[in-house]
This record gives sequence, structure tokens and C-alpha cells, in this order.
Amino acid sequence: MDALELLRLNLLSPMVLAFALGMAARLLRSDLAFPEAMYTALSIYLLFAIGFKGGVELSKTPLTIVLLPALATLGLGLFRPLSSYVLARRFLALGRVDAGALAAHYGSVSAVTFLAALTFAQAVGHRPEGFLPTLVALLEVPGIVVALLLAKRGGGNLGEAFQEVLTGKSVVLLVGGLLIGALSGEAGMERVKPFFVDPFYGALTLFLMDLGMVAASRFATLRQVGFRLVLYGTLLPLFHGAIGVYVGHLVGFSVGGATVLGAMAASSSYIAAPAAVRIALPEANPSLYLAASLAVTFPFNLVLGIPIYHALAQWMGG
Amino acid sequence: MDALELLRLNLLSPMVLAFALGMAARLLRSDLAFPEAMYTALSIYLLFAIGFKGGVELSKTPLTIVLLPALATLGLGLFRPLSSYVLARRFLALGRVDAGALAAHYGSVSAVTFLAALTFAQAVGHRPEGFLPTLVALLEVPGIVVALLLAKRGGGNLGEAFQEVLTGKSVVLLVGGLLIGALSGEAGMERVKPFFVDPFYGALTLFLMDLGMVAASRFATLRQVGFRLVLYGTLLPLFHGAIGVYVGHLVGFSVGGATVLGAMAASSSYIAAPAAVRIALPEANPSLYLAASLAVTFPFNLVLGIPIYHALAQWMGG
Amino acid sequence: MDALELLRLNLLSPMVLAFALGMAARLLRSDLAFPEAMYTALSIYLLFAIGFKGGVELSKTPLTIVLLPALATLGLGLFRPLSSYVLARRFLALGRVDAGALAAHYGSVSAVTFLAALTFAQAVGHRPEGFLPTLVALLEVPGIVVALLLAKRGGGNLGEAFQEVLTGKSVVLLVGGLLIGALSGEAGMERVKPFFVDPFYGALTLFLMDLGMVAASRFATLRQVGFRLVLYGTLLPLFHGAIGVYVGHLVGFSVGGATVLGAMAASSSYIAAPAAVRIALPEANPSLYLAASLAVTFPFNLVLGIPIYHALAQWMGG
Amino acid sequence: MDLVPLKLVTIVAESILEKKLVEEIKRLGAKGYTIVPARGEGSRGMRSLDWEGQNIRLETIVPEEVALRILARLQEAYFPHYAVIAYVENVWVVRGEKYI
Amino acid sequence: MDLVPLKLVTIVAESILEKKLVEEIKRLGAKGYTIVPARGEGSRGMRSLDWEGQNIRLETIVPEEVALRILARLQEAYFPHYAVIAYVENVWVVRGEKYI
Amino acid sequence: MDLVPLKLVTIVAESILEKKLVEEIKRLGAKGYTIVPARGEGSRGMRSLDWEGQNIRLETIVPEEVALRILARLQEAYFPHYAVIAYVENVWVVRGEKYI
Ligand SMILES: Nc1ncnc2c1ncn2[C@@H]1O[C@H](COP(=O)(O)O)[C@@H](O)[C@H]1O
Ligand SMILES: Nc1ncnc2c1ncn2[C@@H]1O[C@H](COP(=O)(O)O)[C@@H](O)[C@H]1O
Ligand SMILES: Nc1ncnc2c1ncn2[C@@H]1O[C@H](COP(=O)(O)O)[C@@H](O)[C@H]1O
Ligand code: NA
Ligand code: NA
Ligand code: NA
Repeated sequence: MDALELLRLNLLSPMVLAFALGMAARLLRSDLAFPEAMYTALSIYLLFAIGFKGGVELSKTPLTIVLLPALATLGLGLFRPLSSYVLARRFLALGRVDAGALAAHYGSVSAVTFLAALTFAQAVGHRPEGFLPTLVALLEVPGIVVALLLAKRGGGNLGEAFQEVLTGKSVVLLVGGLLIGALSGEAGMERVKPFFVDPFYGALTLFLMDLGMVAASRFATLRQVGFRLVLYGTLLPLFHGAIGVYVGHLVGFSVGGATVLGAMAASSSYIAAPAAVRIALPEANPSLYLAASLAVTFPFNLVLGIPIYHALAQWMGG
Repeated sequence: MDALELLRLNLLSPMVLAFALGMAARLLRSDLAFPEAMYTALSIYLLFAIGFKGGVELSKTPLTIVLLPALATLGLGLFRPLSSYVLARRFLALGRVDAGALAAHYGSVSAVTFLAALTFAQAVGHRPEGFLPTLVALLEVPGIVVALLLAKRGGGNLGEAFQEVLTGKSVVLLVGGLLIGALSGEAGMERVKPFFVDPFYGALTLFLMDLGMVAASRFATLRQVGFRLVLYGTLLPLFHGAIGVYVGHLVGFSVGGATVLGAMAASSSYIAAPAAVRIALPEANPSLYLAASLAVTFPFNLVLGIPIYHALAQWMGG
Repeated sequence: MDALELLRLNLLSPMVLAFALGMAARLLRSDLAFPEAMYTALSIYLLFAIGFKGGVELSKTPLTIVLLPALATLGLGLFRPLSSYVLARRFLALGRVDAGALAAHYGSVSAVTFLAALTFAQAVGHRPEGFLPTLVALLEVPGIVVALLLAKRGGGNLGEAFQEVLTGKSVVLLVGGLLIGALSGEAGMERVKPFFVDPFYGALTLFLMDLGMVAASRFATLRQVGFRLVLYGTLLPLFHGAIGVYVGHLVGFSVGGATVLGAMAASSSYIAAPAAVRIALPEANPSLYLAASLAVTFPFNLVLGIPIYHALAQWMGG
Repeated sequence: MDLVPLKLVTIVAESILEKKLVEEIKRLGAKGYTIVPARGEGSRGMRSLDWEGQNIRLETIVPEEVALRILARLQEAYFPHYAVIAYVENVWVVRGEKYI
Repeated sequence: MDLVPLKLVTIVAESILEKKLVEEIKRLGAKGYTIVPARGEGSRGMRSLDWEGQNIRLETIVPEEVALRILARLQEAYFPHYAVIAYVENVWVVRGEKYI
Repeated sequence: MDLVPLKLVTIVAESILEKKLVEEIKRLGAKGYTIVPARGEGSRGMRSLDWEGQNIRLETIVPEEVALRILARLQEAYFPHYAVIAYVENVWVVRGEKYI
């Protein structure tokens, strides 16, 4: 398949289209709205299911195979908040606190971007490494912690924020799902596959419709915040994505695996990070980080980023 | 299968029985109640899934085949509110506003009645045309608009109501689902089938249980409103249903397709129409239209109407 | 399989592990929480699905085969509240009202314990009798009624409580599901299997995660209430479980069926009973019965009880 | 504009009492009420979203004598056994004569 | 501490009116509002969780003249056709100058 | 009937503050509280059901001095950075001595 064909394949997937539908609904001022409980239920389901599937795969993978990618991912988790912070200070000329807040988002990871990349890679015909969800869990936490350290050098209730991140629901569901999957293995998977695996992409489609509505309601803020933020929110993912693909290549991933690791590295959090930042850095401006993460970087990765990381991975790996 | 056998088949389907269970629960004053969020989540799921399946079918159907049925359906959409309005003025002796409110309901369509008819037709062994959901979307809007025009000749904020209908969540989900299905086609369907197709009838069963509770809580009003409304709510669907079946026959539908089009024409809205009417015609009496649509016409179609339209379709088509 | 292997199999099932994850989340003070609506939606789904599956099985079972087990179950339903009451009065030295409240819980049944036992039996390779859900419905009500009679001898609004139990949502969903399953039979089942059967154990896994959180939040009360209650909440199930297995053996059940009947007899209610008791015996101390039922007996049965009843059933039946 | 001074009685109680409380206040003269689901903590510990069900927060606008009757009834029949609080305040109601 | 005496206007109405009501009160001078979903019963019968949609309970803290304007507008344009009640009470607000 | 005059403090705040606010008001002397989920709009824009989480509306019935302490603490520690409003009013509470 050539690049245009791949882009088309990505753009016409039900998930990307559902995201667009959600945005359109909000822009048309439709009264469509997901109940809070439905959004929460979907996110609980998705996070646990990702973890669980990863855990089952992990139970079939020798530890030695996972070790190197895990270390490399931790490395990414330490590097990404630093580059995000520096770029926010220099290019956006933000203060320490706002830069730290942005860095926490671009230092962590978006589970939905991860999933979209996984789906894309599978649809293209790759078979990404099964233990990738483990790496999502590894990438989620350290970035936030490093970023908060950067912002609060010398002061504040960092412990509270640290605990907030570690016991936050996205980490508990991902890591808990991983453990349950690893412990119950294939035997457990067999029983719950028709719930946690088969309907997964449909549930994700609905979730993305809701995300589209949320992202669209951030567009207004975007205009206030300015064009530089849009650049930040697209160039940084490209940079991180390229590094992620390269790291994936180095640790011996398949083309599919490198694509997904690239997308993970390029993604920015919008569940764990906002909650942690709001508690630890209340002085930071939420419009800034929510607009960048949700209204710029997420759609960018979903629509253009993923095919680009795939092209990169193919170029390096093929 | 003879008529009695078909009626039995319909009455003993899980969906009709679940509707009866819901009614029984309310009449027994059980504390059973679906959370608002669950009801909304189910309706979002059902509407989007109908649209999506229809869209995928549409992507496989040549436009020429759809064109004639679509025009005929639009014709139905213009005729039905007129007949409903006239009957409400003459037979029920209602004022212009209340008659317009009723006409908006009987001019629009009930997605759940459509689904029940589809299930019935499939269970009997027919294969109704795949693009029928497209026609649901076409039938939903014009009837409401015509009815509001009838009621408000000369005055009022019709534009607001029009916009309310077009961007209402049922239209957005149906039409949005259609577009997504048409664009992503079979490749998209493959990924989300275990969520949007396989579990569909089970979700519909739960939804009908909730509808049964709502309908039962309308029975009280029914007694106040009187016997003529019950007649209106059964004779009008029979009339519209017969016309719908006949139109289906004319445009060359299979027996299954004509049955379903008949049921669509016979149905009355209880999602899009009430919301639009409450905004555009606040002086209209909600008890009237909700009781007629929900406590008379819907159960009538579900239990007796659908087998009757099927018998008609068989008689014309066989 | 030997006993240890079975215990391991049970402990490492996704359901038991999800329960543990829920407890861990609460003990770690995570912000993970299921929305009220999600919990209610899951419980509606589970109760109706149990009933429905049981009903479909029932439609295939000659009445004569069900009669004896049904009578025996009714017998259990009358005996269990009496033994629970006497033990609460003697061993815990409780007053009449608190003893009656406990008896209502241990006289009724936990649908989730039933399901866990069924899953366990199937995973071990047994094929428990298909009509067992009918017996759950039979065991749910009488125990609560007998217990309230014991507590209120001579006074109070027993009728209200009786009506509360009979029209309570768990009874309506179970019995309603049974009837719908029995009436619509295999033909109905075919349509809704991908919703009510295949994803069932996955939904149960999520539900157990929530139950784990609730149980953990009861641990604090447990310490106040004391060690004797822990003994009561473990010895009584063992006693009832042994009787249940024996009764199952007597009425000719397979080893799997006897295991499940044992677990049912050993279980204590935490949906129907608390609601009925709160209305009928407001003077009873809720901490007492909720802690015993939810924080002691339920986890005990889930983790240790079920394998024990299975061992008993094998020993008697093999 | 006709603003009628009336009493607003607010009752926070276990949600299991909803049906009973609504019957009581109607019997004692309330013409309407508004309920929102709530959670809370008081002398009887946390009443969360979990299990025992949550609380409800019931408001009713009534004339003073009805307010007093409702509060007296609550104090007598509900306070001893259930988690309930109740308070009253002064409000000015549009078209207040409807609620008398 | 600066506690400013202001008026708290509470409106209970059919949820379908939410968008319109918010526009109205802003137009009439309200600087903010808080909404919770509600259910209830009044002269127009039970408004439950079912179907017709539920109620909303809207609160806005405003100066007295804004309160009167809002209530007058409600009485004129909403009371005749919709299920609505509205009342006003006295509150003391922290940093109340923000809401004037 | 014993109706005790007390203060009802209402706080509308971002829901992320729930745990902290509950700890604060208890520390400052509140014996209980009631929370309902809410949404709203104020000087910091719309706080909808979306994403950043919604608001909560927290009520606590307390003696006057506790009310003032709570409001002072809010003004000092929460108003600068978070979306919060707070106000106080007079209520008469059944068995009010429980809350003192
Ligand atoms: N001081 C208070 N202020 C506001 N609400 C309260 C207060 N005390 C109790 N409540 C509410 O009333 C319910 C029952 O209180 P209690 O009977 O004291 O456990 C609690 O769950 C709270 O929702
Ligand atoms: N006396 C009352 N006290 C509190 N809320 C009321 C009262 N009357 C009506 N309501 C609320 O206002 C809504 C509309 O009332 P109505 O227009 O009288 O049907 C009801 O659904 C209730 O939520
Ligand atoms: N004037 C007001 N009346 C009622 N609620 C308000 C008002 N202003 C703000 N709020 C509520 O307080 C929250 C935070 O307000 P703010 O800090 O001004 O953005 C809003 O989301 C509203 O729920
Ligand atoms: Na995240
Ligand atoms: Na409709
Ligand atoms: Na139960």
C-alpha cells in the first residue's frame, strides 16, 4: 500500500470518523451528549481491557524479551518531559509552572492514541508485539512525576501529587488489568474474551465520538491561546514520534511495534495528567494544557501522525 | 406459517416480552428503574448502530436502486403529517396547536418500531432490503417540520424548531452513523461488528423493558384523555401502515421490505418529535401526544400492527 | 485435579482477581469509582441474564425433573433463616431485631456467589443442571420473609416488607427473565445470545471489581463489630453449604449441580435483603448485617467456600 | 410582581425513604417537591454512592404551618432510626399562591 | 472577610428549557449559574426520570434588581406554558463583588 | 419542636477538590455535609460534564463561627487558583444541637 492509500484507510476507519462526527455534532450545536456515567464506564472498560489483554500476552512472553523494551520505554518516559519542558520555556516563553504542566501532559501517554495506532497497524497487516500495553503502563507515570519535579523544584506538596498519579484510576485499571491478565492467562482470557476483546473496537468508536465532542469544545480556547501552541502541539509529537519509532527499531521491534511505540511517544495524556496537574500545580492555566493536548495533539496524531510514524517505521525497518 | 402462528412468534419474542415485563414492573409498583444514563446510553448505541449498519449496506447498493424508494419515503413523510393533522382536527376536534403536535409525532418515525419490524421479518425468514435504515433517517425529519408548519401558519419561531429537529441527537446519530457506515464500508464493519451488530438485539431487549415502564406510567393519563384518542392511535397506524406497505410494493420491495416500510409509516415518534414540539409548540398538551404515541400506538404496532402489515405485504406481494 | 490445584484455579480466575483489585484500589485510596448508573446497569443486566438463561433451560426440561429440586430448595429457604436466627441469638447474643436482620441476609441468596460457583464448576469440567437459576429465584424470597416474621412476631408493617421483597428489582428481573426465557425458548435465545450469554462473564468481572471496592469500605466497620461476627460469617456458610451439597446429592444432582446448590445455600444476600430489612426493621444496625454479609461471607465463599463445597460434592457424589 | 413569602423545607435522607417521605409530605399538605440525588456524611458515617444506596435531598415549598407539621412528623417518626436531617428557611416565591 | 449580601434565585424547570433559561438569565445580568439535575412533582404531575426528560434546578447569585428582572421574565414568558417554579432568598457571598 | 438557628454554608467548586474540601471543613468544625454533583458557568467559563470533570455543590450546616472559619479558609487557599464560589444563609434546623 502506498502512503495515500494508508492515509485513506486511516481516515475512513469508523474510529476516526466517529471522532469527526463528535466534533461535527458540537460544532452544529447538536444536543447530543454522552452521560457522564457512560463516558466513565467506557473509559473503565477500555483501560482495564487494554491492561488485561497485555497481561495475557505478557504471561506468554519470556521476561528476557520484555526487559530491553521496558528499559527503553522508561528512558523515553524520562526524556520526553524534559524536551517538552524546554520547548515550552523557550518556544512558548512560558513560566516554570505552565511549562511543567504542559510537560506532564506530553511526558505521559494517551491510551486512546495507543489503541488507534494498534488498530491501524493491525489493519495494515502488521502484528505488533503483544506486550505493548505493558509499556503503556510504564510510560504513563514517570513523565508526569518528572514534569512535576521540574515545575516545583524546591517547594510544594509533590508527595501528594505523586500518590495521586500512582493511585489514579487510569494507572490502577491498566496495571490491575495487566496483573489480572498475567495471572489468569489464556484460561481466564477464554471466559471473558467476548466481553473484553471482541466488542473492544466498537466501544472505542463510541468513546472517540465523545472525545470528538470534548475536543471541539476546546477549539474556542485554542483561538485565544494562539498559533504557537498549535505548532508546539504538532511539532513536538513529530519529534517524539520519530524518537519513539527509532527506539522501537533499536530494541528490535517489528515495523508494527515500532509504529505503535512511536505513536505512544508522540501522544499526550488527557486523563491522568490533567488530574495530577490540577492538584499539584493549581496555578497553571488549564486552558493551555487541555487545548494543546486534546484539541491539537490528539486529533493530529489520530489523523496524520499515526500514518507518518508508520511510514517512518517502514523506512527504518523495511 | 399461518397468521396465528406468526402472532405467537411475535408475542413470544424476547423483545415484546421484555416490553410486557417493563409494563408489569410498573403496574406492580416495583422499584425497578433504569438509570437515566443507562437509558441514554442504550438509545445512543441503538440509533448509531442502526445508522451504521444501514450505511454499510448503502455502500454496497447502487444509487439507482435506492433513489425511487427514497423519493417514495419522502412522499410518505409529507403525506403522513397531513392526514394525522386532518384526523386530529375532525375526529378529535382538537385545536390547531394540539393537532399539529399530534401530527408531528405521527408524521415522524419510531426507530424502535422499525427495529421490531425488521426483527420480525427476519425471524419469519424474509431478507428485507439492507438500505432500509436510510429511509428511517429520511422519514424522521420532514414529518415533524410539516406538522409544525401546519400548527404555526403565520407565527412563531419555526426556524428554532427546525434547527432543533435537524441537529437533534436522534438525527445526528442516525445520519452520522449512516455516513460513517457508508464511508468505512465492509472493512470498517469487520472491526466493530461484535459491538454494533451481534449484541444489538439483546440491547434492544433491555431498551424495550425500559420503554414498557415508561408506557405503563402513561396509562393513567390515557384514562383522562379518553377513548377517542385510543381509536386515533390505532386506526391511524393501520391506515398509514397499509399505505406504507402499498408504497413498498409499488417501488418493488420484497415482502420483508414492504412489511418494514409499512411498520415505519405506521409508527409514531417518541424521541425527536416530543423534544421539537415542546420547544416549538409549548401550548400543546404533552399528555395528549405522549399518551397517544407511547401508550397506544407503540404497543399496538409492536404486538398487533407488525403481523398485520406483514399479512398485508404477503397478500399484495405473494 | 487435586484440591490445591482447584484452589489455584479459583483464585486466579479473572473474577476473583477483579474482586481483589477492587479491594486493593479502595485500600490504596485510589480515586477509582464506578458511577452509580454503571453499577445499576450491570446488576440489571446480570440478574436478567441469569433469569433468562435459566428460563430457556427450563423450557427444555420436563417439569417432573425440576419439581423435587424445587421443593428441596424451598425447604432450604425455610430452614436457613431459622438456623441463622438461632445462631445470631445464641452465639452473637443479639436482640431479636438484629438477629432477624442477619437471618434475612443469610436466609436469602447472593446471585453473584451463585454465578461464581457456576463458573467454577464449569471451569473444572462439570456440567451443572441448566435449571439452577430457577432455584436461585426460589431461594431468594422465602428466607427474607421468614426472617422478618421471626423478628417482628406480633407487630409491625410486615405486609409492606413482604410486598417490598416480592416486587423488589432483583426478584422482578430474575423471575421476569425466567418467564421470558421459558416463553421465548431457543428461538428467542438465538437472537440475544451475543448480548446476554457470551459477554456475561466479562460483565461479571467488572461487577466484581465494584463489589470489591464496596466490601473493602466495610472492613473498617468490621473491626468495630468484632471477631465473633467474622466467625459467624464463615462458620454459618460452611454449615449451610454442607447441607446444600447434601440436599443436592439427595435430589440426584450431578457433582457440579451439588457444588452450586451448596454455594447458593452458603451465600448471603446483599441486594434484596438489605433493602427489605432497612424498611421493615429500621431499628436493626446496618453495619452489622452489611459487614457480615459483604465483607466476610461473600469473599469467604468466593475464595475458599466454593472449592470446599466442590470437594464435599465430589466426596459425596464420586 | 407577586412574591409570596413561604417556607422552604429541605430534607436530606437515605434514598430508601423516598417513597415514604413523599407520601408523608403530601399528606401533611405539600403541593409539590423537588428531589436531587446526594451523598454525604453525618453522625452515622459516610453515605456514599455505595451499596446502602445514596441519599436524597428533598425540597418542598410550603406555608409555615405545613412546614412545622412536616418537621414534627420527621422528628417523631424518622429521626430515631434513619439517617435524616431537616431544616427550614425563608423564601419569596413567584406565583406563591399556588403552593398554599 | 468581605461577605456581600446578594439574592439567590432558584428555578426548577423542565430540563428542555435549560439552554433558553441560561441565555435569558445571562441576558438579564447574571454573571454565573449552577445547575443540578432534579426530579419532582407539582401541579402538572410527576416529572420523573422518564421520557419527557427530567427537571433541572438552576441557581444564580445576583443583585436584587437582576433577581427581580429574572423573576418577572419567567412569570411572563415561562409560567404559562412550562412546568417552572422560582423563588428568591437572601445569601451572603464571599467575594460577592464578582457577581454584581 | 426544637428548631435551632444555624448557618448553611454552600460551596460550589471543581469536583477535583472534593476530598480536600471535605477534609478542610471537618478540620474547621463541620459535623457533616451533603454533596450533589453540579455543572455551571462563572467567571472562568463553562464547567460542563466534560473532561475537566464537573462541579460539586457542597452544603454544610454549622454554627456561625465555623461558617466564618470555613469561608475565610476558602478565600485564602482556594479562591485564587480554583473555580469556587461560597455563600452562607440562615436556616432553622430540627435537632440542631447535633450540629453544634
Ligand atoms: N451538618 C450537616 N450539614 C449538611 N448535611 C448534613 C450534616 N449532617 C448530616 N448531613 C446529611 O444528612 C445525612 C444523614 O446524617 P446523619 O443522620 O447525621 O448520619 C448525611 O449523610 C448527610 O448527607
Ligand atoms: N411546592 C413545591 N416545592 C418544591 N418544588 C416544587 C413545588 N411545586 C413544584 N415544584 C417543582 O417544580 C416542578 C414544576 O412544577 P409544576 O409547574 O407545578 O408542575 C415540579 O416538577 C417540581 O420539581
Ligand atoms: N453567580 C453565580 N451564581 C451561581 N453559581 C455560580 C455563579 N458564578 C459561578 N457559579 C458557580 O461556580 C463555579 C465556578 O465559578 P467561577 O470560579 O466564577 O468560574 C461555576 O462553574 C458555577 O457552577
Ligand atoms: Na492518560
Ligand atoms: Na423518534
Ligand atoms: Na440478593
